[in-house]
Amino acid sequence: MRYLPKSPEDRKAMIAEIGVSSIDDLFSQIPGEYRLRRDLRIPRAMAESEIVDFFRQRASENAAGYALFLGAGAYHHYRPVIIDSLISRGEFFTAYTPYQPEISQGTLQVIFEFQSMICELTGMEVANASMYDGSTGATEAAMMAMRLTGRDAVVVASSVHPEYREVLSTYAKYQGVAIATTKFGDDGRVDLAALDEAVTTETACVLVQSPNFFGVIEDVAAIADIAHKKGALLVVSIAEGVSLGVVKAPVEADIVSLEAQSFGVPLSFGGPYCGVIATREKFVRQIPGRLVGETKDKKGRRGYVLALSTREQHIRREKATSNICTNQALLATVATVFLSTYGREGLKELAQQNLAKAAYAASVMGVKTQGAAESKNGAGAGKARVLFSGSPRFNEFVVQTSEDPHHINHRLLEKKIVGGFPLQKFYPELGNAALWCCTELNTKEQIDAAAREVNP
Amino acid sequence: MRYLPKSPEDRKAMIAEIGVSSIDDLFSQIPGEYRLRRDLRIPRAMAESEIVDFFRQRASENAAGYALFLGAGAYHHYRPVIIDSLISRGEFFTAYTPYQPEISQGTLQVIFEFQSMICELTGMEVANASMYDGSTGATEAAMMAMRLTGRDAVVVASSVHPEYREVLSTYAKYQGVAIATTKFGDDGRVDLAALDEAVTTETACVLVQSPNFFGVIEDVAAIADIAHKKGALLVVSIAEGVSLGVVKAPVEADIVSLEAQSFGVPLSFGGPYCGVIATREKFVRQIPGRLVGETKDKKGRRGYVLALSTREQHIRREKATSNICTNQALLATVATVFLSTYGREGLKELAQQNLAKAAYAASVMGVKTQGAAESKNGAGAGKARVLFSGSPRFNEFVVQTSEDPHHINHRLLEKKIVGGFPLQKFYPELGNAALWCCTELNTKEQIDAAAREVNP
Amino acid sequence: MSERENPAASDQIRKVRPHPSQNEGLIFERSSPGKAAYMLPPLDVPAVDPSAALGNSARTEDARLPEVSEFEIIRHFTRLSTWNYAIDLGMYPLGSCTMKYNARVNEVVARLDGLANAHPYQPQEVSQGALRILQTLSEQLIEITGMDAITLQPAAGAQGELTGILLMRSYLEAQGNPRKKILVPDSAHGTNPATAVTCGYAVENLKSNSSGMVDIEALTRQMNEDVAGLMLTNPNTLGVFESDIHKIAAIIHEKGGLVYMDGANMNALVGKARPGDFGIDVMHMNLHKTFSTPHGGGGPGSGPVACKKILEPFLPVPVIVTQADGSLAFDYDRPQAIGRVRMYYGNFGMHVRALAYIQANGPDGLRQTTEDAVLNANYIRKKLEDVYELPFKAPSMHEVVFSHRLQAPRGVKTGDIAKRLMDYGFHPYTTAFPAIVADHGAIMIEPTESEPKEEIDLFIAAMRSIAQEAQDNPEIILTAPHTTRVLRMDETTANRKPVLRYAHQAKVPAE
Amino acid sequence: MSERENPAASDQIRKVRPHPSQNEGLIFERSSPGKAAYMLPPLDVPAVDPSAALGNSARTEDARLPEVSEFEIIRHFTRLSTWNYAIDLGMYPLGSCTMKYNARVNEVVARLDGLANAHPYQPQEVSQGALRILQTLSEQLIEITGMDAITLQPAAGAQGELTGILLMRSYLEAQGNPRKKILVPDSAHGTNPATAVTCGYAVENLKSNSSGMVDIEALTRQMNEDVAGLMLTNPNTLGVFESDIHKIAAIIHEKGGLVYMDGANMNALVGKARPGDFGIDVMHMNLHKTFSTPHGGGGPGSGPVACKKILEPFLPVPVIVTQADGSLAFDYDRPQAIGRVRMYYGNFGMHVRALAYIQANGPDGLRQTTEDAVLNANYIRKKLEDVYELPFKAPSMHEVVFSHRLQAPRGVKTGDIAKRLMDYGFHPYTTAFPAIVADHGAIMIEPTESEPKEEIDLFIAAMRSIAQEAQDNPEIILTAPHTTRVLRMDETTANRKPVLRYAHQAKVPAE
Ligand SMILES: Cc1ncc(COP(=O)(O)O)c(C=O)c1O
Ligand SMILES: Cc1ncc(COP(=O)(O)O)c(C=O)c1O
Repeated sequence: MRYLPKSPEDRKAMIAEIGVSSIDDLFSQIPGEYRLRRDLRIPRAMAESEIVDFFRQRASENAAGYALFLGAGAYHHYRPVIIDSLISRGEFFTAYTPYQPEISQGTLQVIFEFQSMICELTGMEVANASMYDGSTGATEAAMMAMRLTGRDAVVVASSVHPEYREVLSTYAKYQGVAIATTKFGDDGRVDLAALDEAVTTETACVLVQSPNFFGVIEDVAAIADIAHKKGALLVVSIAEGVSLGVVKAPVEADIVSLEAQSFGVPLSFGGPYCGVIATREKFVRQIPGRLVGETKDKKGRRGYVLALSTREQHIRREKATSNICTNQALLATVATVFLSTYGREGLKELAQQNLAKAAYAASVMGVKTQGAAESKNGAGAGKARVLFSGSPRFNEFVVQTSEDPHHINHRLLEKKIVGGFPLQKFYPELGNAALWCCTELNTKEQIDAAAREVNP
Repeated sequence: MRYLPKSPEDRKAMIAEIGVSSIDDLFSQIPGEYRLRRDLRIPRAMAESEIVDFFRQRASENAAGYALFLGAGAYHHYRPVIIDSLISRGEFFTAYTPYQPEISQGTLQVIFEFQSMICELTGMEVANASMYDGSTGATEAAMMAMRLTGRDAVVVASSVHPEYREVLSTYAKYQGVAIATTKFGDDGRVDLAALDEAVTTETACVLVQSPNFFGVIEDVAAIADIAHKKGALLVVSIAEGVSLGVVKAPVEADIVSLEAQSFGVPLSFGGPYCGVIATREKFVRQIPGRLVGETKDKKGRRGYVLALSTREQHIRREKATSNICTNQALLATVATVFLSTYGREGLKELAQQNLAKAAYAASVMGVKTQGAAESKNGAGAGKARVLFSGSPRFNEFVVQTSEDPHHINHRLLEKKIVGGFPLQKFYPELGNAALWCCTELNTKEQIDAAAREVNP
Repeated sequence: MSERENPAASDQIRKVRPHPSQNEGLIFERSSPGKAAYMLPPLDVPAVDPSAALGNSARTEDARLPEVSEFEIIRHFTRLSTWNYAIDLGMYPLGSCTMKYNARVNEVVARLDGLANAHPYQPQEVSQGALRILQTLSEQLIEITGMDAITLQPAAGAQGELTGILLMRSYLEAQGNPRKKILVPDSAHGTNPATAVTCGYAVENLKSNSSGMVDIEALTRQMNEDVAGLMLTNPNTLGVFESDIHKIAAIIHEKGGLVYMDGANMNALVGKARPGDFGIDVMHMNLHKTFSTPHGGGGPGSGPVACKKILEPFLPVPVIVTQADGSLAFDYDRPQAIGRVRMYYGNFGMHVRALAYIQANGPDGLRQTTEDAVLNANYIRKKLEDVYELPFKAPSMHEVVFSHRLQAPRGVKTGDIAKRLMDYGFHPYTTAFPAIVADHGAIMIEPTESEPKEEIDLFIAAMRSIAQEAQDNPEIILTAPHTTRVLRMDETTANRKPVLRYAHQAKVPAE
Repeated sequence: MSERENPAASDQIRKVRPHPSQNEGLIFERSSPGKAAYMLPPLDVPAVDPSAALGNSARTEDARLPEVSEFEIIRHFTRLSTWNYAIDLGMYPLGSCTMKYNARVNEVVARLDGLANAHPYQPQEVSQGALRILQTLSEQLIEITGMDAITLQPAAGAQGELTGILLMRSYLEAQGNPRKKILVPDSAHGTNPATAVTCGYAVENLKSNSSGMVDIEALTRQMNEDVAGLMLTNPNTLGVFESDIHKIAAIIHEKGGLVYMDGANMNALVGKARPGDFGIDVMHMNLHKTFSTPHGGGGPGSGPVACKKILEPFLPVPVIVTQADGSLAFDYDRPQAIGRVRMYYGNFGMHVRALAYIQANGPDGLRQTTEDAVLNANYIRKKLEDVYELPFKAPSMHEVVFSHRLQAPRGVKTGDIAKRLMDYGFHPYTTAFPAIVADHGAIMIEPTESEPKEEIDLFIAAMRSIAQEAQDNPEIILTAPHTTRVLRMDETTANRKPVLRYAHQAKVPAE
């Protein structure tokens, strides 16, 4: 086998040295009846060229090279090529968790820079080294709020990504957590009155997403007031990090859970992505996951170490803040390179381009409408409608059509365009609605072509 | 500009420090009338994504993904992916020539390994650090032979790659070198009798290629005898390095010039490739180009340095063995990784696969014929003929057809197949003949499909 | 500090030599207004004024991200990278972490356009390639584990544990009673108890017997109808196969419980034995261990969970199904499913890599891999057992755990030996667990199959040399490392007054 | 050796610190029969027995290539790479070499399938993309140089020189007399005289004047009808622009000669001045210098040659032409062409990279690049001119040349200072030329535009510190470097008894 660095001679010598007569002697601790006496029923070893061919073929069965108008928690941004150049260095991608700081300063410093950038973006004071993704990050943030408040109930906005909410439910179910879902208004934002009603003195936290699942930016300050009034914390989940180039940081939040996929992490059919939790300094001892801190070595030279690890499972075991161990370090590295590349001005300009593309696309795809109400009688043959158009939004918008969006998408596929995400499954109340996303990668030409099929 | 690491502040501070009032003051040595007062008339700066798009589009205008049956000096072999992983390390590809051994041991040791492998392959005693390519390598080898013999004439076989011969002519023309071209026989090999006649006591060297341009393996021993008899040296040029896995090393040669492109260097529309010259130890002081030698540092630790550089232009100036300076070091690194990957057994097996593929392709494409004689009356509608089929050959063969091979190729292109190289241009005497090449990458399916068009 | 002048120059250190490494500040410290590494194509639609569009949701304070040029980014991260140890540089014998070769072809195929740029919500008709990969990997992992069904959704081992325990819980709940406790051996990895609690179970500690194995009698005593099941690592964290596994499973099953296997140590079993055959009901694998996906400095990973038929109905949604026309689809209509443990379908990029690894190996290669891993561990054991104490003597599989008992009298602890190994050019072994090694003095060594004999011999020589130093000159160990670009870190201050982010200086004007 | 204990720990050394680097033998020393890093797909056609097929042309003795596993290859070359200095790691101020940032996007586009796998003989109808790249680059280089025509064929600068001189020769020959001599200034790079000889010319040395520039009177004296022309580097190798270039060209042209410009120093001119405008007839560029294609540890390069209209007919075949239908084609039918200087069309992969570089810059970026390069050199000059002698005082462009005259009395030569720079974390400057610096004591520094002010300040501090050491403690310089993994090499033995290949040991059985 080509990865194995041993010759038959080597093996023979080592077996002799150990003092057994054959390699199988070393497996004698496994009862005979459980030893596999046959080959695994998997295909024969393949040559490298065959493996590449296999995956090339699989790749060609996907929508490679199509114009993409999907967002919904996974965003298609240009990935500067230096990202892969840098993370392809074996020193980064073949290293383990930096438990030994003397020979892991590279990873440690990168993560420290990552944490610092996340703080800058979110307006928070501390950030961790990463979580699995936005969905588990939001869930862990809610659990963190429960620990901080000693309360057991969570109020979650229905405009939070439906799959995030499903994850939250799964985690909450067996911990006796009560989850209340609160609705969005005609403007596509959290219905503040309903929220006010839902939040009680039992509420550990309110969880909202901004921009929310419809691309609409929530009134975070108002939501914070409602939560804080009852002693609940506010958790803001952000699925589209690039929005932070133009959207106000959720400084009124107590915990921010960010999905950093937009920062250079490939779409990769949904993973691996890169969650991260940021919060206020005073809450740091309840933050889950790893943290990198700055310190000095014994000669006084600056360096970095894993900090506050008494929060974690490998020390605290069943009393840990989370069971997370392996995280998303390499993708945090990706995000750090991405954010260094765009920098202070670039992230702004990038976000502005996203804003402009989505605004243009919305303008050519449908007429503006305030709410979802019209959806009920949306059978008319009129032009498509852009819902929630009175609310501030970033790079996503909801288009309501008389035609089933699956049909539209089918037509679009023939033009090598992947259309918006049909919302029926998660929001049947919106009727024939689809969630469209435009990033800097969607050209005017693509947008115009798509608009023609939406309104044929 | 995104590559430039200076802020306006930095520039201002440095200009002030220098004591000039503006950057243009630093260009005052250039007479005003020669200063360019306008922008260069080239397109505006492009974003990285635009550059990638531009080249993607260009790439799509080429024959990407076609089955390829071309050789003729440039061979299509599988490139193990570790090659690019390794040479993409900045420590290799962004280093300069290893003039400072203390901080260049990486490059130096790789080149030493390269030289050693080339010696193993060619049966020679020393090899240099690389030449530009096979064509200039063969030319420089001939010039080396002239220095070694003090003679001025070269006899070159017409079965040497025609473009190699053109390069030789260009270099020779102004140095008063007489070049005699000697013909191939009906078996596609050097006509030994004609050669014997062409070689005189003025002949510095005989230059042959093996496998030759038709893929036929020359009788190197017999040719060496003829050359040596007259005191001439034998230079053997090898364009297809993989052949050395099954073809006898040209140990009777005095100088071997090898094109190492086959060892993992991409086709890249003809360059950069990787020439290398190997020879006997006694001739080493006339070898052109760089050499890496083993030595010890002052603490006795093994290390490598550029050796015998008094041969080279930077020391010897107009008396140098060649004007070469920049060589093909990174591609020598590629070849070293490739040869390490295949290794002793792998290169053999690889060569055997090439042999088998070409044999199969020849068998399905045409009937065997000994010589080129039949070409004269090739207007018949019979099956295509494989020329020179009695001679040993590696992975190339000549197919003679009644139809113009350009027409055949045109048909093949529609099937996404790039057919053999039409020989009319270089060898009109062969009539409707084309040079086909099959490597391990040509599947039976491709071969069968191509054969169907050759004999429709 | 020892009297010896230069501990780096010890004759025993044959693996490394000092060489200059570049210093480098924080990326923020390179920042200066006006530098930029980006350029966007010209906007081809009308520009939008953010404050007009967003009102008071518009950002007014810039995030103070660094402003640097592209080349500075290349230099910055390249320099930083050179401060890391990595599997590409040398042996990384971290027990339980399975630091094996991360094949480059895996990286290449994961980056193919149609895979890396596939959106999770793109229509299934243009996702057949991705679905086929998920299905192929699923089938092969099922065959490798001997189980009946699988989910690839969990993001890492710990999330695999969570998924597996939730499967158990849902199953038991469907039977009428989810029960209250999970048994976890004291030798278990920290994620095991942490997970059990996250799933709403109380953790009941299961003491190991004097051989470090499950104490059958204690187990029998502790197992009852309140116990949902057992979380077992097999081979356990001492690298020993629980040879009574059939009895263990029987005891649990008899009381209606289920056996969860932490599959972190599957590198000892692949192709040689299958958990599904020896009584395991549900287990996770760490693709970033056994199946060679890169650790990346801490992640990402992937933790598929395989289970027996009885647990299949509870697998997270979606699962992949073959439709009538032969095409593949996601099935969300699974009323008994535990829900989701993360969005989308899991760490697809890791699935691609793991499948490529299995393809490169085939049945022969996987078996040989396991054999080599076990061979390496036993060779090390044999060559070190006279100088380091073996606290538990049962035969080792893919890893071997020593203790520092012989060195402790000289003040030398496992953590010190670990630091000294760095001077010898090695990444240390695992020191943090298993906690059942007396004194917590574990020296947990997992070489994996990826180490050539030569590298292992150097490691053995280094460990023996350090053992000798512990006798002759313990100080040199206690103050190690001596040769790294930074020395031991002040972790106390790092924890007492944590500095977790860059504090901007005047250079970047605050707004 | 100096008395100071640890020259690596000098307070002045702020740029680097020692860190362990892995040792590694020759790849042959890892070899062992039965290991293999390759696997071929099963053969899908009948196997052929080589000895049957090839008779006595069949190979009977194996090439003793190493037998190793894939992972060992990754480790081997990764470890080796860490012993190299590289532009990615730090400033590489080699004068005349223009060690600038090698942008990563260049590497990406050069590896695109349709480019990297394009065969040079594939039909032109399926090569239009490649041809378009060649044509676009040609047009842009013509605009940048202010010339009329170009060939991209030459493989590197030296071959560009050869091509250019052959163009001159063919032109003169077509006029009736190729002439006998080429004038080459004594400050020229070694390839210039070597090339002239290769083209069949005698080299006549042209002495520089006391400012290191072309001596106009000497030139007038030496120029006559025997002289084919002048090979001039401008800016010259001292980094000084020959401001009398118009006079120089006039003197040559008046006698029917031609002016060849070695364009190695184009990084001082791009976007600021064009050789075609100041009297140059023919010139080469080094794409691996000015246009950022990577040096790769010595190559590959690319040396396009641009020329005036009168030389165009002589350009090597093929040239690119636009056909009636707008498609591009190679034209081989050029009766006056000098022939070919290499096979195919030149180093296409480098052409791709150079074009990507130009595209990334645009007119503004190219001009700014040149300005920054000149700014950096002048800043260094200003900051070092009080401690290192400036042998020639004319204003510097993109590089500055000092001498070791102030240090030589203490026994410290340019080569020693160069070695000491390594301890300070820098690659040395160029020491080998220009030979006209008295004593050959040149300190030739070209920072390029790629260096940030911070890195340059560290370089200046290092150079100043070494100047101080030359006064206080010359020994520390003479024995430098002290911190690198190998120290000064025994080059004498390497040249006297050259060992140029690995000598196989018994381990690999000879056949
Ligand atoms: C035995 C054991 N179980 C579980 C885990 C947790 O796996 P992960 O880090 O993938 O979450 C580990 C990881 O180190 C482990 O060693
Ligand atoms: C001034 C000068 N001329 C010519 C050359 C030769 O160029 P190349 O190395 O590309 O052949 C060089 C390269 O160092 C040079 O500096």
